[in-house]
Amino acid sequence: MTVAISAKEIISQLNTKFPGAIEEAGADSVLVKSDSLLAVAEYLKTAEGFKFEYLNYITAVDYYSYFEVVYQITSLESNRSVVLKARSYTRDNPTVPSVTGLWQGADFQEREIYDLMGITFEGHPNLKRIFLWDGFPGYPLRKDFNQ
Amino acid sequence: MTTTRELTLKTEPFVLNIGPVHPSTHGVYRMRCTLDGEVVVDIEPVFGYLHRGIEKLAEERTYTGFIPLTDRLDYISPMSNNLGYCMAVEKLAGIKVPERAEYIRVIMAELQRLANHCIAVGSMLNDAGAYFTPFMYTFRERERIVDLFDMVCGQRLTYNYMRIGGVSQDIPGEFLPALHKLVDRLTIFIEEYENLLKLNEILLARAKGVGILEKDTAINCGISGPVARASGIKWDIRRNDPYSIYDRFEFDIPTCENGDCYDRYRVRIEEMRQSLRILQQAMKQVPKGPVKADVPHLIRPPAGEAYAHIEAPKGELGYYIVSDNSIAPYRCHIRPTSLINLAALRQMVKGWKVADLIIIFGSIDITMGEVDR
Amino acid sequence: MEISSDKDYIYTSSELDYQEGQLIEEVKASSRESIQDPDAWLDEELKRNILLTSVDWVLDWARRSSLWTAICFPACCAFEFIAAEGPRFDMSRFGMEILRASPRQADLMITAGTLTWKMAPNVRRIYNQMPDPKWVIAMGACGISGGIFRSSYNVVPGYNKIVPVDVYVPGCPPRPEALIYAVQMLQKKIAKAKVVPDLSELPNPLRKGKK
Amino acid sequence: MAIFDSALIQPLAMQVTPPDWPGGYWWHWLFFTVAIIAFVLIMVMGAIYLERRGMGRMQSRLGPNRTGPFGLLQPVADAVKVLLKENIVPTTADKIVHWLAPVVAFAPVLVIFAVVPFQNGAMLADLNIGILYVVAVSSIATVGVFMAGWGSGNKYSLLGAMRNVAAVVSYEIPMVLAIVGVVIVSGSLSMNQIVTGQDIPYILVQPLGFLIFFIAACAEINRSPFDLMEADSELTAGFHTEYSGMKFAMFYLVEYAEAIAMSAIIATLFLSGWRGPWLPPWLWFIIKTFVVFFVMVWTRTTLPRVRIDQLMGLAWKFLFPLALINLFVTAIQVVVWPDISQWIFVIVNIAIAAVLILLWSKFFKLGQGRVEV
Amino acid sequence: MKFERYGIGIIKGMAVTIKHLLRHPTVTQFPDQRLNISRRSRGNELIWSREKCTGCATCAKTCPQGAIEIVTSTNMAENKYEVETYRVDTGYCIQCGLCVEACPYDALFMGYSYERAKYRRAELVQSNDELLESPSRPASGYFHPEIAETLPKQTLLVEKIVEKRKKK
Repeated sequence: MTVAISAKEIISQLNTKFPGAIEEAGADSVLVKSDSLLAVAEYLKTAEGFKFEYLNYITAVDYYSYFEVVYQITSLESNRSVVLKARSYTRDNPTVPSVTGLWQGADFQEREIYDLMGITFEGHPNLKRIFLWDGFPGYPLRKDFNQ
Repeated sequence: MTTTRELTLKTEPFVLNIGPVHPSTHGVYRMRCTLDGEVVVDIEPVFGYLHRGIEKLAEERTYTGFIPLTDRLDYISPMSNNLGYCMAVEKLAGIKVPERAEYIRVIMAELQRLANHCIAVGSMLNDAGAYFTPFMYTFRERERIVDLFDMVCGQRLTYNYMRIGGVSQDIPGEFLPALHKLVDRLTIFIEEYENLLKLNEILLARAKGVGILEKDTAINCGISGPVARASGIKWDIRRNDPYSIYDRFEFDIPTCENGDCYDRYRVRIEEMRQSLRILQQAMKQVPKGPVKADVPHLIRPPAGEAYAHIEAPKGELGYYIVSDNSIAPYRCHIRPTSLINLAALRQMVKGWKVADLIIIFGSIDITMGEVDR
Repeated sequence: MEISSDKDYIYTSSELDYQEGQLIEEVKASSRESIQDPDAWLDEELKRNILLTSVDWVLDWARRSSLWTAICFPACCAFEFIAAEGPRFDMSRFGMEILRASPRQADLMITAGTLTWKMAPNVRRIYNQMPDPKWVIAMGACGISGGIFRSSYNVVPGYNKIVPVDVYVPGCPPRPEALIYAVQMLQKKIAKAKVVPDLSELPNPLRKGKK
Repeated sequence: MAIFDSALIQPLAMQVTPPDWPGGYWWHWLFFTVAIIAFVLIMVMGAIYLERRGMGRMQSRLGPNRTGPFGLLQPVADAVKVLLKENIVPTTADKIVHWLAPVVAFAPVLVIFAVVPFQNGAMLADLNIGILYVVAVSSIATVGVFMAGWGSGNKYSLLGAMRNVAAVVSYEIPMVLAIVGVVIVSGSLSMNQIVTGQDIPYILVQPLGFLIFFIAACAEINRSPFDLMEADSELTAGFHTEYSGMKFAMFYLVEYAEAIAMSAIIATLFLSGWRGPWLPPWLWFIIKTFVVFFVMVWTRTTLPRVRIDQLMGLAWKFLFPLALINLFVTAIQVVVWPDISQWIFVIVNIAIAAVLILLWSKFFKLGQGRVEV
Repeated sequence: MKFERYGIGIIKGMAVTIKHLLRHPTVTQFPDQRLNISRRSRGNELIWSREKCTGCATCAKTCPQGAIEIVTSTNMAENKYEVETYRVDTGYCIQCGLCVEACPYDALFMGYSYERAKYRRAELVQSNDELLESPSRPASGYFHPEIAETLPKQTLLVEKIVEKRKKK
């Protein structure tokens, strides 16, 4: 059974390692400040005892006041998983660091989010629209998208 | 296997556009290939020719009304898609599914895996150039499976069978005897099919050692399902994170070491055998009882979010649903197995010939409906 | 291997993307109205019986008994089409098992699947590349009206916005039998429609057509 | 078994009129020209019918059966329809080359039949170098294919045409060497005399030669598993991607006429041509041609396609040395034991063939797959 | 890549195909021979019962895409709704069966027949009396087990033994 690690278990380790990086520790997810997301993710991927080397999915949710990007990562060895979240509070040009350097599988998913949700991933090597064409007006998955 | 070609001639690469309408792109996939003669130097995938905006449509549908749309995601294995979605909503709303429904679901999911692997194996060999024959044989077996789906839910392709909290209708009386016959028949068929091409020298030459996907790359790219297992990752959600009632059955997780096209083919054939094993156990144990929990048609799950994943035939299929306690999902994200499995394609095909590109692409087994959504 | 590192192709990848976007917008702007169903022949039945010649008959017969299908299978319905080609229903009985991957050699386009705006220019192009005479069967709800995806931002509501459609097959997807029935309807249509109305309009193999 | 027969040393004299022919010289030419064209067209129709029905049955289907009795008129319908389709010349095409290509491809195939004996002496021209003529003429069709590939202005076409040229150039060598074995045994280059000399079909006397010739012939005329130039799943339609209407019909005709021509030559060289008990000779000839063609259909149905470098590897590393050894062994047999019964050679040669194939398979490698880019 | 098994694999494969040549094909020759389709088949049309329908429009609400159009007026004399228009666009309907499932008065049925191709787009829109059950428009047993019992048994390909079975 994949054990979903609750934020409480790892929050102390993360807090000592990255003071101030954790915005909020929910019951089943860790909300990370978007500028320290990359460091936290790298630590979780490589540090002994975590080894979350498998990225299940990335998605983004539009909550009107902010965009939330959700990462679920799993450790295949210890069969545990954790959900990371990062928020971007602007609507004009929301930005989140790209994790493509850590997990190659993030490439298409980040492009997809950029295409449909309009969130820019800083550091992505080839960030352009993936499903829709150049010049498509708006970002369809945003709640205020109007055809 | 890998050699560096001595450069005697200066060659000029050119761009060949494969797709979106091409016999072996499994739909409307497009690759801008940079070729040097026959050698693939680079590819740039172009998606979106089947992007129907299903995730947006989900926000306009009721929870039940979205089930027909999941059929059309991965249209080769709609039952698995139905199952994954229903599980996510059940997890969100905390619904307990009746025992009989769980068994029916497992039977359907395993039949769907058989049907999907039939197509996956057949179309990969078809891409290798066997003139439709392997495809026709597997398609004939798929017809037998589709017959049973037709019997329980009345459609041949878009089943729309599972409901939140169970399944829509009970299986008819003639289903289980027919399933018995089917399992017998498929066991014979797989043997025969192995005879057709398992040891075929041309297939070995074409597929063995071709398109190797290293274990580390596979993990890094998030590859799942048979493709990952062919690379030696012993990871199957049915075993590692048992959902439904998979913990009650005995089955093995076939893995291979090399991660080449031939291994992916072998893994799929072995998985078909394991599915038959699960079916044999499941159909003996189906209990009596209701097939659907008491769930209103316009269900309003409590606000929150849930991610449920299943081992779909192509890999990890997950649904991430955010609810705001209304009758429609606030956000429904689908983890697209096919799209993520394609992430490693570029590395796999570099340096191989055009013919290999086709067979490597075929061996990943994607559905454009799921890639583009 | 060494490859000239300065990849000076004619277009860069981003330019190609931009051009594609322009083309899509163009097609989208030009396809607001549905193309009328080519059904004028339905009323001409009476005249036709008198004018029927043996040449007509042979040509009709040849055309309706060897309908080669162009490959244009975007989505789900493709699998019902393959099932119809497959061992159980076997459309090859009608001489239809030859799937021409090149539209230049095809007669019939079976539009199996949802058509998106990104795909629409390609479908129109395939249709234009097919040599005359050519026919289109709109298969399934998505092909007829956009089906369940009609309200989406990227879906063309029906193939008849892009190409003229001869036969509509409802269903999502239609059973293979329904498709075979539609093919037979198309054969009836070919048998009835005027093929050689006038010698001057006879498709001349020496004519240089440009597409 | 005089190798240095006077026929070789004499100037190229044509035996145009067989002794039992009633009419004169021109009647003979006229009759056979018409007969060959009719024969080729009818045989091609038969071949297409046989292929589609046979392939259908092997794929557990039926194949065309509704056009005419048993679907016999299906090829006719196809032909009439294709001839009257619109003719498209792409704007990017090289117009003249595009126009000429089908003609250049078609003419040599028709010309091959000039030296094929339908029964004793019944042939257009009994050239004393008949087999050399066949080898020379049959490869001209490649020029037409390459013209088509170049003139279409399409990258798929060009790739297909390049593959075809490479294949033909390579396979010509083992093919000729296999023929030389037959020539040595029969002591003549004339097709008719090769048949009259075949008391035992040469497939038994020259089993290895037959195998090599069959594989090489399949590669030359691009039948599966060597159908790389059309390669449905890779190159859409290969070199004739841009052809429609009548010109496409000619390529379609060439494809099958070449197959029929090669079947006829194999029947003549290895299956004792028109010879056979009870039935009239021409019927035997046609039956044998169709049997060979059926084997080609059979392989096409079963086998996946090889890759281009494997195709080359097979020609140069497997067939070429084996053909040389076969030639050497045959020459020794003929020179050292000229008077021994051929039945002994049958047994010896089959054993030699088996040993050679087993041995060569051990050290034969199909070449590297991946190239560093 | 070695040419390992001397062509034995090829020969095995060719044996399989030639065996299929000698077997009886799987084909059902459709217009002449018909398969009995599933009793629960969701055919390409909707069947509506005017008597049972109360005009509650549950079907229209359930329909995931709104393919059903229903216009009612109130009949004050009998204290019920009168259905004025009931229109289904068959070319838009995806035959998901949710409306049949949801109908509280059993007034909707899926059709059992599938040969519904048309030459014109407009012919696919059916309304009112065109939607009633008739001999040419039989109802299927989808969510109506009582109808399913009267329909013929489905032809199953599993039961058609085409291949010779191996001894166990």
